[in-house]
Amino acid sequence: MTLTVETLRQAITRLTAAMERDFEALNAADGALGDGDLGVTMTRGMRAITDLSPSLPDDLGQALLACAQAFTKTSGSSYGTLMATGLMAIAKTLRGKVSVEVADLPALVAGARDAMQARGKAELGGKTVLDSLDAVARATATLRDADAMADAAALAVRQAQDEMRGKIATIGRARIFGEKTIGMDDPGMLAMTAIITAIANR
Amino acid sequence: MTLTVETLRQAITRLTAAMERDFEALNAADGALGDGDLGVTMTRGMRAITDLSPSLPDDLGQALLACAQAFTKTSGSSYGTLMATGLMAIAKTLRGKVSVEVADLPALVAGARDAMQARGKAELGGKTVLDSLDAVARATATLRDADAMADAAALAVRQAQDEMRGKIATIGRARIFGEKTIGMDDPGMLAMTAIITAIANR
Amino acid sequence: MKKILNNPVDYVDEMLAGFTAVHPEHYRLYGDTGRVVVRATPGAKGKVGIVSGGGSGHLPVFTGYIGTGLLDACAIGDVFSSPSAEQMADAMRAADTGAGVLRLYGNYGGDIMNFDMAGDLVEFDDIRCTAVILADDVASAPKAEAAKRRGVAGMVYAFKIAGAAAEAGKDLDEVTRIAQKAADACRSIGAALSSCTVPQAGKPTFSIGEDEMEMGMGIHGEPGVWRDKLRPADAIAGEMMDRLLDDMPLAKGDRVSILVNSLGATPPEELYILYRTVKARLDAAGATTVMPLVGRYATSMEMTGASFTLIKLDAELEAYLTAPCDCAFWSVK
Amino acid sequence: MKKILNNPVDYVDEMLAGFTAVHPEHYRLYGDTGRVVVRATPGAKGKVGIVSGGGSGHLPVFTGYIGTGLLDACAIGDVFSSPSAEQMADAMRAADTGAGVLRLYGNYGGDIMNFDMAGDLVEFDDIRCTAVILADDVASAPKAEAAKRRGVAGMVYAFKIAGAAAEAGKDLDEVTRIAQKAADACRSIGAALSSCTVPQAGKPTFSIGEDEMEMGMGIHGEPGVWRDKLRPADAIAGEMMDRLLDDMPLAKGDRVSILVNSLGATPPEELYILYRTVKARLDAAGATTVMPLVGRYATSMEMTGASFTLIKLDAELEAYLTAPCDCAFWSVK
Ligand SMILES: Nc1ncnc2c1ncn2[C@@H]1O[C@H](COP(=O)(O)OP(=O)(O)O)[C@@H](O)[C@H]1O
Ligand SMILES: Nc1ncnc2c1ncn2[C@@H]1O[C@H](COP(=O)(O)OP(=O)(O)O)[C@@H](O)[C@H]1O
Ligand SMILES: [Mg+2]
Ligand SMILES: [Mg+2]
Ligand SMILES: [Mg+2]
Ligand SMILES: [Mg+2]
Repeated sequence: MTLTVETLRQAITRLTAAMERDFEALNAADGALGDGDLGVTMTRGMRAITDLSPSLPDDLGQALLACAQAFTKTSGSSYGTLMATGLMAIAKTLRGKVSVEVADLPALVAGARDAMQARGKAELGGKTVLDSLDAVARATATLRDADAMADAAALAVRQAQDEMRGKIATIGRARIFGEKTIGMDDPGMLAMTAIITAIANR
Repeated sequence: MTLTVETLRQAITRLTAAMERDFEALNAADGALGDGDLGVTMTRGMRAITDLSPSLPDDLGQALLACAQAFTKTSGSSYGTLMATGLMAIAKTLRGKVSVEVADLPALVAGARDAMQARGKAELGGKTVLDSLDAVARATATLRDADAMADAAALAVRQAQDEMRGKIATIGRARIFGEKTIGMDDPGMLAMTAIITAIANR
Repeated sequence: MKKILNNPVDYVDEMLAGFTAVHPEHYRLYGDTGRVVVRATPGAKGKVGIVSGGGSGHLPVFTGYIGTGLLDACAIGDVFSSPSAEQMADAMRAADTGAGVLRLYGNYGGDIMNFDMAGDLVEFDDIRCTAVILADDVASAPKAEAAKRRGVAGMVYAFKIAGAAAEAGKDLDEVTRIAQKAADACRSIGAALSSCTVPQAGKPTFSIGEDEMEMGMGIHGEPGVWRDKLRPADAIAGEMMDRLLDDMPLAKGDRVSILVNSLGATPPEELYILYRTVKARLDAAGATTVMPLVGRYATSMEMTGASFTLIKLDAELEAYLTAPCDCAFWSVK
Repeated sequence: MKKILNNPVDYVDEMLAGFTAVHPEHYRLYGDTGRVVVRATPGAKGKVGIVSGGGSGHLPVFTGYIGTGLLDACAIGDVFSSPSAEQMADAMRAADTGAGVLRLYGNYGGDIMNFDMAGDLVEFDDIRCTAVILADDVASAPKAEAAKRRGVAGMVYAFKIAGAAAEAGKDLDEVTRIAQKAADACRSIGAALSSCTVPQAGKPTFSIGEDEMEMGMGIHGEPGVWRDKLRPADAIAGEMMDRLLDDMPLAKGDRVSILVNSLGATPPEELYILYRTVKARLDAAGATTVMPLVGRYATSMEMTGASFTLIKLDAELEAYLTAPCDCAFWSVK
C-alpha cells in the first residue's frame, strides 16, 4: 500500500478528533505528575495542523516539516518539542517524495524515536514516550501488510504502557515524585497510545 | 541668689541621677503611646552632659550651648531636639555671662518654651512638654526667692501633668491613639516633671 | 515577611558599612557620627550643596541618590526615625562648597524639627541654607490642607531636578526656587498589599488580610484612604490615576513624567502591568509622557505594593529632569 | 505574598507590553509570536549575535539584559516555562547579522530541547550557531556531576562577558570560547526565606515556616540542600561562602567578582549587610574583589532570599567584565 499527502490528511482528521476527546484526560494525567498542560499541548498543536491540512504540499517532507513547525509554534512544553523533533526526522527522510510505502513506516518510527532520544537525552526503559515508539517500531519492523501493521502497532503501544505502569518515572517533572509514580501511567505514553491508535484507526 | 556654672554642675548631677532612676518608667510611658525611646533619649543625653560637666566653661551661654549639642548628638528623637532647642534659646540669652540671678529664671523658662513651640509648631494646651514649661514659667514669673521659686516650680509642673492627664493627645506619635490617651500621662510631661523636680531639688 | 539580619540594633550601621564598601566610587562616610554619607567626588567649588535625609529603610531614598546631578550629602537615622540635628548639620557642612546648602526632604515632624535645628547649628559656621519640604502624597490630607501632606516618592523628582539645577551652576536662591517648583508639581499616591517589619520592632508594622489592600498607603505603614478587597491591576491603576488627576487635572498638550514605583517586594513585572493603564490614562488626557520611571525608586524595605508619582513639567523642569545624573541606582545620560 | 495582576493568563503579554512601552530606547518586540524581544538599536553588521531566553518571572533576567555589550535578543515563555522553539528561532534570526549566533542560557530540560530544536530550525536560514549552557548552582548537584547543575545568577556574568567579547568584534568561535570560560568560572548558591507565586498557579510554589529558611534554593522553588531555622545574616553569608569556596577554592592573589543578588523581595539594605561577611571572606582568602555587584540581578518575582555568585577572573575575563555595557537595568561605564 502507498501513502500520500491524502493519507496524511485523513490521519490528521482522526488524530485531531482523538486529541479533542482526550483533552481532559491528558491534562489530568499530566497534572497528577507535572504541570497539567499535555492536553493543551496536543489539542493546540493538532488544531494548528488541521488548519494547515488543506494547503499541505504533495511533497511529504515539506508537508511533515509544516506539521512539525505547528508544534514548535504553539508550545514550548517538552512533549510539543519532542513531537516536532520526531516529525522533523521523518520529514528529512521523506524530503522530495510524494509517496511512501507502508513497509517503510517502521523505520520512520524508529528514526523519530532516535531523534527524540537525541533531543531529550533520556534512556529507553525510562517510562517515557520513547518506550511507546520503541515498542511500535519493534513490533512492526518486519511487517509489510497495512492491516497487520496497524493491528501490531495499536497492540504494542498499549502493551508498552501497561508494562511501564509499574515502574518509577525517571524523566521530566514526574521524576521528582519518585515511588509515587508506580502504578501511574506516564502522561506522554498515554498520549502516544491515543496517537498511534488514531493513526492506525483501531 | 546668684547662679554660676557651679550651680549648673550640681543640677546636672541631680538631673542625671533622676533620669537613670526613671529610665524604665519613661520608656514604658512612651512605649504605651509612641516608640518607647524617651528614657533612652534622656539618659543618653544626660550621660553625655555629665561627661562634659567638669570641662564646662564659666560662660553660661557657652556652657549651655555645649549641653544643647550633647542632645543633638545623641538623638534624633523629638524630645531630644526640643530639649536642645530650649537649652539653645537660654544659651543665646546668657551668652557672655558668668552668672545669672534667680529672678531671671522664669523668663528663661518662658524663652525656652517659646523656642520649643516655634520648633515643634504645637499649640499650648496640646498635652505636651510645652504645657509643663508654661505652667512653671507662669507660676514662678513674679517670684524672686530661690526656695519659694523651687517650691512653686515643682508644684506647678506636677499640677500641669495632673490637669492634662484627662485630655486627648494632639501631637506626635501619641496623637494617633486618640481617645485611648485620655487618663494617660504624656511621656514628655512626665519627663519634664522629673526634670524640674530634680533641678528644684524637691 | 522574613528578614536577613544580625542584631537589629546594628541594622543601619551594618547596612552603611556594606553600602560604602560596595560603592566606593559613589559614596563615602563623613564625620564621626557614622550616619552621614557624602559624594565620593565632591561637587565643584561654588556649586550649591543639596542635602537630604530621614529614616533608613527606603533605599535608594535617601543616600542612594547622592551623586552627580543629584544630592551631595545625606544624614540617615534608624529605620523610619529621623537622624539627629547634629548629623544633619554635619551633612550640611560636608555639602557646602561656599555657595550655601538646600535642605530637601520629606514632610515629617521629626525631620522638620531636626533639619530646622541643624540650620541653627550651621549658622555658627556661616553656612547659608534654605529648605524645601516635599508634601506630595495626595492621600494623606485633602487639597485644602496640602501643606500637611506626607512626602513620599515625589522626592525622587525633586532630587533630580534640584540636583541638575545645582550642577548647572545656579545659585542657592535659584536652586531653591526650582526645587520648590518641582515639589509643587508632584502628586503621589500609594497602594500597599502587605506591610514591612522594622528590624527593632520584629513584627510587621500593620496587618492586612490575604485578599485585602490598602489604598493611600505612605512609606512607613501609616493608614490610608480605604482598605478593600484586592482588585485587578487595571482597576488599582485606574483608581490611583483618578486620584492623582482629580488633584492635579491635566489639559491637552501638558507634558508630564510619571514614576511607577515598587514599595519594595512588588517585582518590576507587576509595575509594567500597571504602567499600561497609567500610560493609557495619560494618553487619554492628551498629555505627553516624558522619561517615565518604572522600578524601585522609593521603598519601605520589603513592603508589597506600588506608588505612582505624577509631575507636571514646564520647559525648565523638563530640561533639568532630562539632564544627566549618575549614582549607583540611577543614571540619566 | 500578594500580586498585582489582571487575568493570570495575560501576565507575560501585559508585562511585555508595559516593558517595551517604558523602555522604547532599549527594547523592541520582534516578529509575530509576541514573545521575542530585541535591541532597539541592533548590533553592528558583523557582530556575533547573542541570544538567551527561558521562562518569565526573573527580571532583569532575561530580556532586561538586552543591550549594548550584552544580549541581542531573547525569547521568553510563560512564568517559569520554556518559550517555544519557534520563538527561540525567531530570536536567533533577529540576532544574526551574518556572523552567527551564540545561544547562552540556563541548564533546564525544556530550554535545552527547545534551543536545540531552534538551532535545527535556523539551519534552514543558513545561520551558524553555537551554545553555552550555564550550570553554576553548586547546591543542585555535587561537583562530580557538575554538568547537571542548574543555571542561576551566573548567567549575569556570562551575559556581560560574552556580550563584551561580541561587542569587541570577536568571531563566533571566540565569543563561544569566552562565554564557556565565563560559565566555567562561575559558582552560585542561593538561600530562600519565602516562596513566590506563579500567577497561573495562584498559590506559593512551596511553603516554609516563619522561622525557617532553605539553603540551596534555585530560582523556581526547587528544593535545596537543607531547611533549617532562620540564622543571623553573618552565619547565612558564612555558610554560603563556605560552599562556594569549597567548590572553587581561592588562592592568594586570585582576582574575583561577586554578585550578591536578591531573589526579589529581599531589599538592598539586607544585601549590604550580607556583603560585609562576603567581602571579609574574600579578603581572608587573599583574593582581590573586582566590581562587586549587589542588587536585584536575577530574581524569582517576589521570592524572599539572596544568592551569591562568585566568578574567578583571568585577565581576559576581567577585561570583558569591566568593559562598558548598557541596558535599562545595568550600565557599566
Ligand atoms: N527528556 C525526555 N525524553 C523523553 N520524553 C520526555 C522527556 N521529557 C518529557 N518527556 C515526555 O513528555 C511527557 C511530558 O510532556 P509535557 O507535559 O509537555 O512536559 P512539560 O510540561 O514538563 O514540559 C512525559 O510524560 C514524557 O513522556
Ligand atoms: N511638636 C511637638 N511639640 C511639643 N512637644 C512635642 C512635640 N512632639 C513631641 N513632643 C513631646 O515629646 C514627647 C515624645 O518625645 P519622643 O519620645 O522623643 O518622641 P519620638 O520618639 O516620637 O520622636 C511627647 O510626649 C511630647 O511631650
Ligand atoms: Mg506538562
Ligand atoms: Mg509544561
Ligand atoms: Mg519616643
Ligand atoms: Mg523616637
